[in-house]
Amino acid sequence: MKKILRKIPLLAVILLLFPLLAWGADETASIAGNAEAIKAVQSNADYVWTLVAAALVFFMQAGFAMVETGFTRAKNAVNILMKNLMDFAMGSIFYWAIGFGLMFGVTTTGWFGTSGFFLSDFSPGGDPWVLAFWMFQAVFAATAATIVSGAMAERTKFISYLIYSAVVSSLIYPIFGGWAWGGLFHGGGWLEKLGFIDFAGSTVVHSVGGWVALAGAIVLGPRIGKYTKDGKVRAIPGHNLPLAALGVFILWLGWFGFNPGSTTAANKDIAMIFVNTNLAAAAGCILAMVTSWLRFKKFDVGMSLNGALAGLVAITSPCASVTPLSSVIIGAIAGVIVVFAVLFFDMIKIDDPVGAISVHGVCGAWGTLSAGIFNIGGTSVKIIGVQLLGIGTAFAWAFTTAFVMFKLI
Amino acid sequence: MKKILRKIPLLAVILLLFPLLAWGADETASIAGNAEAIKAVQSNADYVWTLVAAALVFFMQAGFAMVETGFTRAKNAVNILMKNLMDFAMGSIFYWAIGFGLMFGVTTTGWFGTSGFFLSDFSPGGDPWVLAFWMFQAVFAATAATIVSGAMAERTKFISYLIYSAVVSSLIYPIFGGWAWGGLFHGGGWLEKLGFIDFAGSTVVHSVGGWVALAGAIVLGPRIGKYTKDGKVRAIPGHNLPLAALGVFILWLGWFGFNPGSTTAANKDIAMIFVNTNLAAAAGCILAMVTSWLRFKKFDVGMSLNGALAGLVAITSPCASVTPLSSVIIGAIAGVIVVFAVLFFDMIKIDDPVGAISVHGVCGAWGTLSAGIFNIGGTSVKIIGVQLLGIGTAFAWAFTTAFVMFKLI
Amino acid sequence: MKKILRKIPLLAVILLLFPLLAWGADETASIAGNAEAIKAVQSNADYVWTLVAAALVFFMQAGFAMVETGFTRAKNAVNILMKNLMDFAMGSIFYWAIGFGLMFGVTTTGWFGTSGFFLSDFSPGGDPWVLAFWMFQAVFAATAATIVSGAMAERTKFISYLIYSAVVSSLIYPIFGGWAWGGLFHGGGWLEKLGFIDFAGSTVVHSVGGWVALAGAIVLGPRIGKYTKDGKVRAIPGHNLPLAALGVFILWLGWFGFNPGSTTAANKDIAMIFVNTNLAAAAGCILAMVTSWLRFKKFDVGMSLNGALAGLVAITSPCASVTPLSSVIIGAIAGVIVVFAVLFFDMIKIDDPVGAISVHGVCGAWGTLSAGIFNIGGTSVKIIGVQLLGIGTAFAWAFTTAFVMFKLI
Amino acid sequence: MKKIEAIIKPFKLEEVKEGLAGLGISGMTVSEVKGFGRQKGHSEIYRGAEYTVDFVPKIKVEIVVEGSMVDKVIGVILAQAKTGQIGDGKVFVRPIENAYRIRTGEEGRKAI
Amino acid sequence: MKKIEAIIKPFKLEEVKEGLAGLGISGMTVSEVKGFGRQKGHSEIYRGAEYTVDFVPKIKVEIVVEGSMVDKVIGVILAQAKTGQIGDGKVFVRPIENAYRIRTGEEGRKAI
Amino acid sequence: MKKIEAIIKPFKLEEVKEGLAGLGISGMTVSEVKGFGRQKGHSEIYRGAEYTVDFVPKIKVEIVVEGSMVDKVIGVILAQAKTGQIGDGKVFVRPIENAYRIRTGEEGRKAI
Ligand SMILES: Nc1ncnc2c1ncn2[C@@H]1O[C@H](COP(=O)(O)OP(=O)(O)O)[C@@H](O)[C@H]1O
Ligand SMILES: Nc1ncnc2c1ncn2[C@@H]1O[C@H](COP(=O)(O)OP(=O)(O)O)[C@@H](O)[C@H]1O
Ligand SMILES: Nc1ncnc2c1ncn2[C@@H]1O[C@H](COP(=O)(O)OP(=O)(O)O)[C@@H](O)[C@H]1O
Repeated sequence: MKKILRKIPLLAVILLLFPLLAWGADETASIAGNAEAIKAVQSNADYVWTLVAAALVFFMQAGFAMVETGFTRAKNAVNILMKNLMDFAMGSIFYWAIGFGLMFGVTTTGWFGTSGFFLSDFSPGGDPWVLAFWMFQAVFAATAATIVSGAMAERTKFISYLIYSAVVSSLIYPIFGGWAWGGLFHGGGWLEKLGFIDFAGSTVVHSVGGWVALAGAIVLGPRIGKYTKDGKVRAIPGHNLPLAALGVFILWLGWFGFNPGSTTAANKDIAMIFVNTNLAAAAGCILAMVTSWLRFKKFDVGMSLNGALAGLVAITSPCASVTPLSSVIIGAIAGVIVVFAVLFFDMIKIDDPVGAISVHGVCGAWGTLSAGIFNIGGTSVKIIGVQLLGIGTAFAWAFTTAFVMFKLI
Repeated sequence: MKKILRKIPLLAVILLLFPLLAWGADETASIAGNAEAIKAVQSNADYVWTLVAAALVFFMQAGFAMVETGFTRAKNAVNILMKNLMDFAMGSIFYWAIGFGLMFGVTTTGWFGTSGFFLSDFSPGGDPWVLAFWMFQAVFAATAATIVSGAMAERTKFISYLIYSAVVSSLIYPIFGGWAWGGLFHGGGWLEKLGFIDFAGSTVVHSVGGWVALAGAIVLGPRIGKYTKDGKVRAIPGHNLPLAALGVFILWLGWFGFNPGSTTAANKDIAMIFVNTNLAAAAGCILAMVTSWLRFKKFDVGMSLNGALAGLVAITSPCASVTPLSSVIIGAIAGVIVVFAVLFFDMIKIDDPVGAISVHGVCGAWGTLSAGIFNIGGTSVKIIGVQLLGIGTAFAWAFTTAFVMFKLI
Repeated sequence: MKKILRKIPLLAVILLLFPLLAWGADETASIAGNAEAIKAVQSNADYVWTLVAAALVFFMQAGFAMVETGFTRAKNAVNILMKNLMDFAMGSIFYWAIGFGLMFGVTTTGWFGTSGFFLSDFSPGGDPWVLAFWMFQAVFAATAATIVSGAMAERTKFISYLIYSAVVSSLIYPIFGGWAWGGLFHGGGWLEKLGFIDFAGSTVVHSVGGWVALAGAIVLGPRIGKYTKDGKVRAIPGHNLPLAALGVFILWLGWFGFNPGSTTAANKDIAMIFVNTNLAAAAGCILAMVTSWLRFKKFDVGMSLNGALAGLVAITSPCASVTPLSSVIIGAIAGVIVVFAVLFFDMIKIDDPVGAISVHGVCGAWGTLSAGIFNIGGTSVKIIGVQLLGIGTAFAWAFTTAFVMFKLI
Repeated sequence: MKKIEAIIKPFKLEEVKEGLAGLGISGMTVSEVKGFGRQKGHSEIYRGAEYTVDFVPKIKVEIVVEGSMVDKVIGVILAQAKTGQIGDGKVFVRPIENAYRIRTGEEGRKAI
Repeated sequence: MKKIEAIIKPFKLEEVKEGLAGLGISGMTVSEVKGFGRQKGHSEIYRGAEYTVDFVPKIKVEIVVEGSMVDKVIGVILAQAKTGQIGDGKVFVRPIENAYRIRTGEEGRKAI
Repeated sequence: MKKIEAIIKPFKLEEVKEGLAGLGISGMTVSEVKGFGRQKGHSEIYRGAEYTVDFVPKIKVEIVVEGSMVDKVIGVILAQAKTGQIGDGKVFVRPIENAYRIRTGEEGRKAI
């Protein structure tokens, strides 16, 4: 089998080059044949890059698992890992069965798709692009789902969590996703038609995840002992910062698939996206460190780690449409924002053990806005307006639906 | 040096495109030249993909190390890590010196190869494909070897383990491997000639590893305290589930190199293989969770992790020749099988600390069978028969030789 | 946005193939058009490979963090992680602002570059190669910087460490780097002009890092309690060998980007580089194990892990210009050297908690020398001489500047 | 001088501590212990095999006080550490012949 | 009432526990300690440097019983914890003046 | 026979050990404890929220010796464990009625 398979590409090339080979014999290679072959090779490269990127994004699941385990208490480690594992498993299956169709299926209304459930767009022998594209989108959906586990850590019943992750990956995420990205495949959402800029998903993936997390954290209420009777915040330190740091490095790595991979094509654009992603993360990390130092007169590892993630989340939307210099600025601002966001949510007694709401929700919103402000092609009131519309819609949709869901389960 | 090297590809292209460049001056680019250049580019892409996949498969070593460390007791962590490290090191060297030649060398009998030891097929300046191919095969051999360490954990002398891993990677694995895959290179095994389907090695890598592990576990006997005098099973809980979970995520990632990489070519086939691999793993994970829950009224993380691996092992063989839907089914069944397999081996007092025999041996066999049953091109008694023959042969060969070996050392 | 971007490659191809498409209608595809398209596809592949490799090298940061955390005491884990995180963040920013320009900018003297600061070589719409190249070089600079943290672990003030890493990644590393590699871009160093062979940086990255580490360790002095009053060495065992082992596996993986990626082009050369890298690591690991066993009558995991790294560091320079067999020898020798180097530095009371000086400094020097000795194209007194000159220069430059720096901060 | 040794449920430590502070107790020594008694441990599943953790985590609090304080201290502990559930723990009282403060070498009651 | 304190080898805990259960001992408190005595620790190699771990891991078992039980308990421990090797450990007996059960406030023998 | 129980600063253990060895003390048992006293713990920042660790890590050393040795032992401990800083710890002396060596069954002074 393997043998045969191994040959297929050869076969392909042979067929494509048939004229040439023939020509090898009797000079009849055709220009057209070459042109076809070139397209075939480029498309092979697109497949490889898209799927390698998907693998990197998948690995972010491990990153989230480590960050959340490290930032919470030992006694809950197993529970959290179980959730991180299962939300990816459930997410994959439900996104395959339902989510993908709603997000990228043919749509008349622009509100949700109605075809392509269970990957029905693919038929053996047919064009496998839908599979590569699904794979890349599936790991995105799972990312949105797993973001939430962090904010709800240490106090969620396992069963309800299973239900929740099924709902997010089959309804909440895909429907909004369709509004902004549906046009990448068979769909076509109303938001993208207005020119909403969200290249790799600061809003679509991160803010949505963050706002769902917010709803969850509110409905669940804080962990016992997080706030003293007299209303003071009591820190519940994470038990394993090495794991948390490892997790952040893994996430950073994954982002090199998340952002550049969103071209879903092997081309030169990925270079700038790589650089922007890395610079924003670095700037976010440094600024968060400085801010927390100015604020607390201590270097706070937790905050610095969150700062790096804040920078990554922020640059996710503008990474393909701003200069490296702008990326440094965007990341730096995110690094400052995240520190105050964490303090703010603590102040208003919303208990978010890993800072997921601040990192993904708030900085995702900032990133989406920044994509309008720093747009390489210049900005305008209209552009900014559309960005704000998108940010607002994401909040309204994700928070409301999630709030209802958590109340029900 | 780097500078020069850096130029080489350019040079290559320049030579290939010579006509064109010339043409830049005086219009004499040739169709044939283009055709050559196209083939060269595609083959560069094949190299990149094959080697990136090899790197991912290599990383599975880290996954195995973490799973085994996490599932065993703290006091043995160092010992297990040392084994995981050394079996890869030994494996690389011995597979280079002996194994590769036996597996893929020229063979008259179809039983084992007799050329290509010490990578003698490569000569500086010659076609480097043998190197890329060796790299990919070497990490496979090391995988087969390392599987065993799990089942033998916490009670193997280090020296004997070194000998063992040398034997597996230079004899036991390569010889069987040659029967099924030899034809991918200079060899040509009797099993593949019968049409045996094992795309990425459910049998060749995983079952073989699993059955060797079985022999090892039997010869070594259970760990002290694993079974009480009155024959009850006493659980010896792993000490670090976060590490084990990280390990499973790493293995899952590695499988995105293991299965799609087995095309050893950058082409569109990899899309379906990615999707199938992921869906089977997810289904296996979920079903194992559900099964263990029905069985023990508790959610068992260990089992869920094993379930994901079971799904991955099972889909390894059919991943390129079944539909995504079939993959879900294959994975789900594997998830159920693995739970009962673990219970079964515990019942008959074969002590397998990490469940390697159940995951790799049993689910590897199931996967190979399923490749026959769910074959996209339709199935037949003959196909099934050949698959069963392959499964049986693997057991007979790996278990017997390993049993003898363990008795001797 | 994403949608539009997604189209760009298509557009590109369309433009390139315009004739063809046209031809689809009326037979006017041109040979020249094809030739252009072929170059475009190859260059896309170069981008993908270079950036994927960069991502792998980035991941080495996680590897260093885990190795250093695992090899030191629990109480210092957080401190070390913070350093590993910040030196990458600082490194990225400073290398972007200053380092890259000094290393690869236009130079008249051959001593340092004077253009390309803040990535000024890139203008939106212009050729993005500088971005891909910068990304790959930036992770190298960060590697050199992070090596040092290991040798200085458990006794460095955090602030001074921040200053230090800024200096290394903006001055010490780039200036020497420019001498050996400047010509890869706009620069042109005096050392490379002499024919100095250092393909992926045994000297440029590892020795430089190692010698800076040496200066640091000397200036800081040993950790309290490392040497007893009566001058005996007191071991301070690492607290988490599983993490350290994971770190080594991650580094090993990263090296599959570090060495083959240094082609910065998708071509067949990477195959041999992969194989050499892997064989040298394996040989180094085995020999270090054997040596430590002969020496201490105990298997020493720490040494075996260092041995693998020693082999990797050694092969970094010659990986593209020696045969696999030579690689085994080079790695094996490195494995022996590292054991005695560690003992030596302990003996002369230079306290290096993770063995960074021995692994990166000493074995980096050995690797660079071996590149001369085992050169596939034959060797000569001159070649060896130049290699030795490079090794010496690296020591003189890195050690002196670093010594001064550490005295000042 | 007496030493009072209390075996309590871990999450009760805070309350006991505060209670004793109320009495002006300046110091105590705490350690983690495993208890075995009426309160049985729980059973766990690990990869299919059931196993029982029959030791229950407890906290041991040791307080050395003058005879006059003993009853007050015991009273506080009995009050603060009580949940009414099995497993609440024990308090043991034992004689101490002498105490010294290392820092000063002070002896007897001045030492505590 | 007496308190019996035994320092034993860790892997002997199960047997001691079962032996005491045989006597109907309802409870005990166990903690991990490091022992230093005739039995010397072992030496390890770490990245080339040798170092000795001179403390040996031991388990401390504390049991409070009525005077009448003391000898039986000691007998059981001496029997169960014995391997005949150096490092088997010690048993110490000491007076307890009073005991209380936190849950009920019961005092004296009723408490244990 | 007496039991001497010292609560000391962790990094002082080595010196105390050596001091006792000087007296020919053949054995002791050591455990990790958390101390609460005049010496207050330190405060930490965790993701923006401040929290205080009010227990200080200490080491408890238990040594059983014959009456005749008691003063020497205490003297050594007071000398070796002293830094003069708050938190140096305490030494408590208490009676032991009897001791047994598990290995041999020897009783009384022969046991220690
Ligand atoms: N005889 C004993 N000697 C020493 N410690 C004991 C004794 N009996 C009980 N304990 C300790 O007291 C704890 C609580 O006792 P237990 O019988 O479980 O509940 P209760 O305190 O309600 O009677 C036990 O976990 C054990 O640590
Ligand atoms: N004088 C002592 N005071 C307190 N504990 C002691 C004393 N002597 C020994 N021990 C404890 O008993 C354990 C065993 O004693 P050791 O001398 O090693 O062997 P043995 O019990 O055979 O004499 C030691 O590890 C230590 O924990
Ligand atoms: N009344 C007490 N009972 C038991 N242990 C005590 C008592 N007072 C102090 N300790 C122990 O002694 C240690 C040192 O006491 P502390 O008051 O902090 O300083 P100092 O020893 O200088 O008085 C404390 O951490 C605690 O472990």
